[in-house]
Amino acid sequence: MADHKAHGDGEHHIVPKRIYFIVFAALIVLTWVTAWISTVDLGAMNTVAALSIATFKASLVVLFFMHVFYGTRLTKLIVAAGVFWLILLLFITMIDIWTRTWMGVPGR
Amino acid sequence: MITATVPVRTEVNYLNNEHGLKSWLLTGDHKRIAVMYLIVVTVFFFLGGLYAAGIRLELTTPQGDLFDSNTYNKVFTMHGILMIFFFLIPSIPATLGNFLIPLMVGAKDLAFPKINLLSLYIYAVGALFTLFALISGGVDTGWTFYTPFSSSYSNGYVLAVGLGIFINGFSSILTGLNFIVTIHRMRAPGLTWFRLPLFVWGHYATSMIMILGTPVIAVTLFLLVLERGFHIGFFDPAYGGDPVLFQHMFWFYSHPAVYIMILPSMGVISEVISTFSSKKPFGYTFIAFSSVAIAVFGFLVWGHHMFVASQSTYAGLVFSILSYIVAIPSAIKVFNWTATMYNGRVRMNTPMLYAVGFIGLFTIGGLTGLFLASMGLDVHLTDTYFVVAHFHYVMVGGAILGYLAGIHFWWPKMFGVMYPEAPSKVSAWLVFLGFNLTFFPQFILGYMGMPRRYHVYPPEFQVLNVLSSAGASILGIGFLLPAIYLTWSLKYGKPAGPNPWGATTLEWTTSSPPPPDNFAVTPIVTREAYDYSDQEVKDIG
Amino acid sequence: MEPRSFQLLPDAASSIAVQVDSLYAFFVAVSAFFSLLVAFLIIFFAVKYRYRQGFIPAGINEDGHSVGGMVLEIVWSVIPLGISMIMFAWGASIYFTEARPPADATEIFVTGKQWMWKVQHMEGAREINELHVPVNRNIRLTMTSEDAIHDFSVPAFRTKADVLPGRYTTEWFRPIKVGAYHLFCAEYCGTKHSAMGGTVYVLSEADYADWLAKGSGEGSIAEQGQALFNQLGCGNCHPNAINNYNGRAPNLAGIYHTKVVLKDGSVTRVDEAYIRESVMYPQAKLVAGYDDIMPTFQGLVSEEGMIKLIEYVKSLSPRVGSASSAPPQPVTSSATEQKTGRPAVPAGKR
Amino acid sequence: MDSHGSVAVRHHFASAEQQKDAATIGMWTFLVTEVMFFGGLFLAYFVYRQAYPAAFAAASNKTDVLIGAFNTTVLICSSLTMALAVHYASIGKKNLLVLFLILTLLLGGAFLGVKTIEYHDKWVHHEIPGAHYECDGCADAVHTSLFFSLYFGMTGLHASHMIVGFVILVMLIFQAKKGKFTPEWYTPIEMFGLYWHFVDVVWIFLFPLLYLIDRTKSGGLF
Ligand code: HEA
Ligand code: HEA
Ligand code: CUA
Ligand SMILES: [Cu+2]
Repeated sequence: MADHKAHGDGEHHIVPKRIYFIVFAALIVLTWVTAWISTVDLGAMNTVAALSIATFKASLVVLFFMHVFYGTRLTKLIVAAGVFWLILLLFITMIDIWTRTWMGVPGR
Repeated sequence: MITATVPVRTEVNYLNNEHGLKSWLLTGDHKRIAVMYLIVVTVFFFLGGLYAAGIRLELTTPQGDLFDSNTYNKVFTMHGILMIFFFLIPSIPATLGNFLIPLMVGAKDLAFPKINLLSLYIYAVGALFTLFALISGGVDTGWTFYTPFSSSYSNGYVLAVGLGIFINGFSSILTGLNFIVTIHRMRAPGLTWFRLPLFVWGHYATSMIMILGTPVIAVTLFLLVLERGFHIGFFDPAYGGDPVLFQHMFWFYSHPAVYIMILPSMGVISEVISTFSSKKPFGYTFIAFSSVAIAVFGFLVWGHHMFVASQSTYAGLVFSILSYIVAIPSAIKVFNWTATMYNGRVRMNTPMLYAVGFIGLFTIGGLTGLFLASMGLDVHLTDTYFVVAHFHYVMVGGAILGYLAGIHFWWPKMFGVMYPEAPSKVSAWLVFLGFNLTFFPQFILGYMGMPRRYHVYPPEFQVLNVLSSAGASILGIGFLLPAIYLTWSLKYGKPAGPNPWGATTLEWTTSSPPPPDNFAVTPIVTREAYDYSDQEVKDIG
Repeated sequence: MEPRSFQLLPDAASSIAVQVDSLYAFFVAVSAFFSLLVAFLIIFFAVKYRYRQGFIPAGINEDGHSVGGMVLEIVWSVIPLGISMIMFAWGASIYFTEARPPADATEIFVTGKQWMWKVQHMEGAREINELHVPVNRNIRLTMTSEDAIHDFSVPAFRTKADVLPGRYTTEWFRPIKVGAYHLFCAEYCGTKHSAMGGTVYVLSEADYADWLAKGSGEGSIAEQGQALFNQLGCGNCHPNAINNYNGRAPNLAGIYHTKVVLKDGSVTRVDEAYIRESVMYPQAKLVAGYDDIMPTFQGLVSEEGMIKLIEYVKSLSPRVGSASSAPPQPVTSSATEQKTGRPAVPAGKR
Repeated sequence: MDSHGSVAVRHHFASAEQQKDAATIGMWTFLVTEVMFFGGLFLAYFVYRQAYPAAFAAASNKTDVLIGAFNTTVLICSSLTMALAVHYASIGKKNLLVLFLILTLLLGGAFLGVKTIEYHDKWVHHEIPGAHYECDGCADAVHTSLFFSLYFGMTGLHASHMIVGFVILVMLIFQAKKGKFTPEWYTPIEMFGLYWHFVDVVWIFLFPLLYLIDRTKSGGLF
């Protein structure tokens, strides 16, 4: 196999249990933080805060529970591609939504 | 590409190693699965073609005399749906790709044989849903399912067809997944990325689109089904929704999907041109990377289907300019193929006839795509026969000619027999001429303003429509011939030998038809894919 | 319309048509060049380098990575890129012209429904599946649909635009040739999609004036809108005279094309879409300082009625930007007096 | 993905390592398709939330934050137990593996149970979009209904993933009990773990997006 050398995967890296518990604690705390922060009036920042916390939590799960942190380059690439294409889908469509009124002509 | 082993002609091959229906229906062998796909996909092609014949027959006169309007609408819708989702998207990947990728990478099978079989059955279930709808009365939404027509006004079987395509999507996803893993992890020792045949590169790019795009059409149709079946609103303005959002979601998949259709074909063409010019493809790396570039950039242009759909002008600008950018890799391919013939030893066997036909027709189809990508022109041309002509040029003139080139090229490998040369050349010419007669007039019709999906049309368009219908009957015969002589050759064809064309990729080093495990000994690759220096070039014309 | 004989190019009957045709000619030329080039090379190579026993062309095993190869690759990437950027820019500039109606355009309202086109002229005239317009005047269509998506397409004008339910879309043109032209519905909309068409008549100024004079006898759109406004009781809450505020609902006089501050602090422009939304979904974008007491009028107002209401609200504002055909006086309670004096061709128009 | 059979390397693979690698890549690729699958719904969500912020806030305030947060907690716990199950599989502690799989199953079941209660509640209150939809006290019923379309679309799709996971988990528990998994070969456990965590990740986004829009007026959490 051409590019096989870099694969720590085969020897399955054993993640110390401690890491799982730390991540777990962080996830629980952040869940309640995000619930609480939504009751504080931050204006538009409420949404930003909610999404940032969610993204951070999701990253923890992906990196540690799902072992991407210890994974191969290829795994990281695949994850990155998934995230990237999701952003493409959301962002490019929003270009339309955001600019619909710019022209000042209905429907253009 | 030379391997450590000189293949011996084995008597046991994948066709005769096991017998009985069960040995086919439960097989894990990618080659058998490919053959089963070949059969069903061909059935769907002719079914779709039958509908096309209906369209062309109806349109010979300006009035609606063959069908009523409702039926006509169902006819072109079923034509589009069958051709796109049940024929063209699976066509090359599921048949040739399935058969050849393991052979080309020197593996015994795809990474997940059971998932491969599963994808065939998922396809079958999706097809059954669609056939059910077809028999019970069809669907009249156009293959694009635009809301709110499809969700609130259509009188067809939208739910069944929607579910059929939804299910079918997973077949496509699993095929792509299998290819990606196989190409990453199953390559024979020594087979580096840049020693891979271009066909494999094409399929890698195709698989990326299948993986990343197909789920979006699946969820879109899922929401459509919820809206139509359960009045859970998503797109219909009556429910507060935005119908243009549906179009975004639909084209996010369906534009890249046109590259699912063309990229495998381009892969075939690269192989065929190289083999029949006995020359390494000109600009191998450029062809390889242009496939990936098409796959990636192909995701950024979907809004060019929506220039008049009340999408914002600024979004339109972005989509328009990106559409031009994504045309460049296609241009690179066309020029590299042409340059490959330069200074070669060119043989005009049937696969090569189809391949050069592909280059010509794809070029016209692609260039007319540029007309449509121009916002100012698209306003006039969209939803006219110009679009119909454009996409038949790329899909029939491009993708299907590539498919036929591939079938004719690998037929000896797949079944170990040669087909008769004369009728195959006749059919290639019939297809080429019939095709142009059918679809060239439609460019003119389109610029004249004849809208697509029109059952009745103003009389001044009749002459060109009659020409088009005449062409379609020639085209139909051109397509029918291969079905006949290829089937004939299975029984009466001359044995082909492992490498009838003097080709260099790995699949030609094993016997024809290949043994169940593909290679007697796992090949070890020490060279690039296209090294003709010690190939003896023979004239098989 | 009398059937025309066979032809290969459509009539060019609008100002934009000429521009679109030149752009088209450019595309055809570029395409012909590249198609013929590729076809020629393929045939030439196929003959010149055809397989012959024992013949091996010199340098057959040179690969594409040689310096010459690299130069070629760059050449045939950059040249198409350059050409296609011209295609893009030219097409985009024409599109911008097509997208932005001139300020002096005469506004006409179009409602699509399965399977017919309903047209309302400012002055009150109405027609179905036909559109009468004066030659050499800029015409702006404001369109909406009652059901599926349709598309108002006039090939002789080289223009079209989708017509969607629940929102307004715009299309404009300047007819330059008197005549009768096809009107098609170009977006698939169901069974009789192909029958959802008609004819656009481009008339001379004089003929157009005659045609308009036949009118509908119902008064201008704005007047019809005012009648509807009263009938629905909108005026019970909404003041419609300048400087009259009641705290219950925003004053509509002068509101069109202004910016209003919404409850959530954001700012929105009062345009057709906003007025429509405020009638159909009053709570969606509430103006700051008002309670959500307004009921929805969904189902009570047809799309044509909606157009009348909007036109009425617009008539309450001094003409901003658009000198539409209707006389710019606000239609107040005394508007009836003006009814008879309606000029067939608006003043200040020529 | 290749969750069949035994420790043995299936015949078309050259080595156990290649086989496991293939499974891992396959699973991740599959998860990417899942991302895009949910992505369509997220897109619809963002588009409509952008267009109708007030209606979305009003509708979101009709969901129960406490239940949502509780369920989030449950799911995170199940992710932890799943991670531990994979951990014990990799070091060959069969009984602990089975224990943690069962815990995961129970937590998953708890999540689904709570979800059912929530759905039932919505049903009782006519908050399911369609002919019977009603929205007390919210004026813009059309667009609050759109929120609930998305709510049910997203949580429904998520729940269906949970149910699929639940079924697979039951099968894995039986296999684990039989001692099918060894430190050399526990690929199905590992792959299933990836799936389960992925479902968790989706929920991590659903929770704030569906439950927590503009809660500032609801006066604190409790
Ligand atoms: C196999 C399928 C396939 C392929 C490959 C393409 C390729 C392209 N398509 Fe096409 N298209 C369809 C299938 C396909 N299309 C279908 C099915 C529809 C209609 C769907 C429906 O509405 O039902 C459609 C519709 C469609 C539209 C929307 C029309 C409308 O509805 O208004 C547009 C608009 O931009 C477009 C553009 C393009 C472009 C720019 C390319 C490019 O990728 C083409 C690139 C190729 C070349 C450019 C040729 C080779 C280049 C040269 C020889 C060099 C010279 C080049 C330059 C000077 C740049 N296509
Ligand atoms: C892979 C895709 C594919 C393929 C291969 C074809 C193949 C053909 N298509 Fe199709 N077509 C589409 C995809 C495809 N089409 C799509 C997506 C649409 C849009 C649908 C929509 O608007 O929703 C469309 C729409 C479409 C229209 C426009 C309908 C309309 O807008 O009203 C027309 C009209 O001429 C047409 C014609 C044809 C013809 C003549 C062929 C021929 O190439 C077919 C030739 C094959 C046969 C004829 C069958 C085999 C032969 C026999 C069984 C022998 C007996 C028959 C005879 C002798 C006639 N197609
Ligand atoms: Cu209305 Cu087509
Ligand atoms: Cu496209």
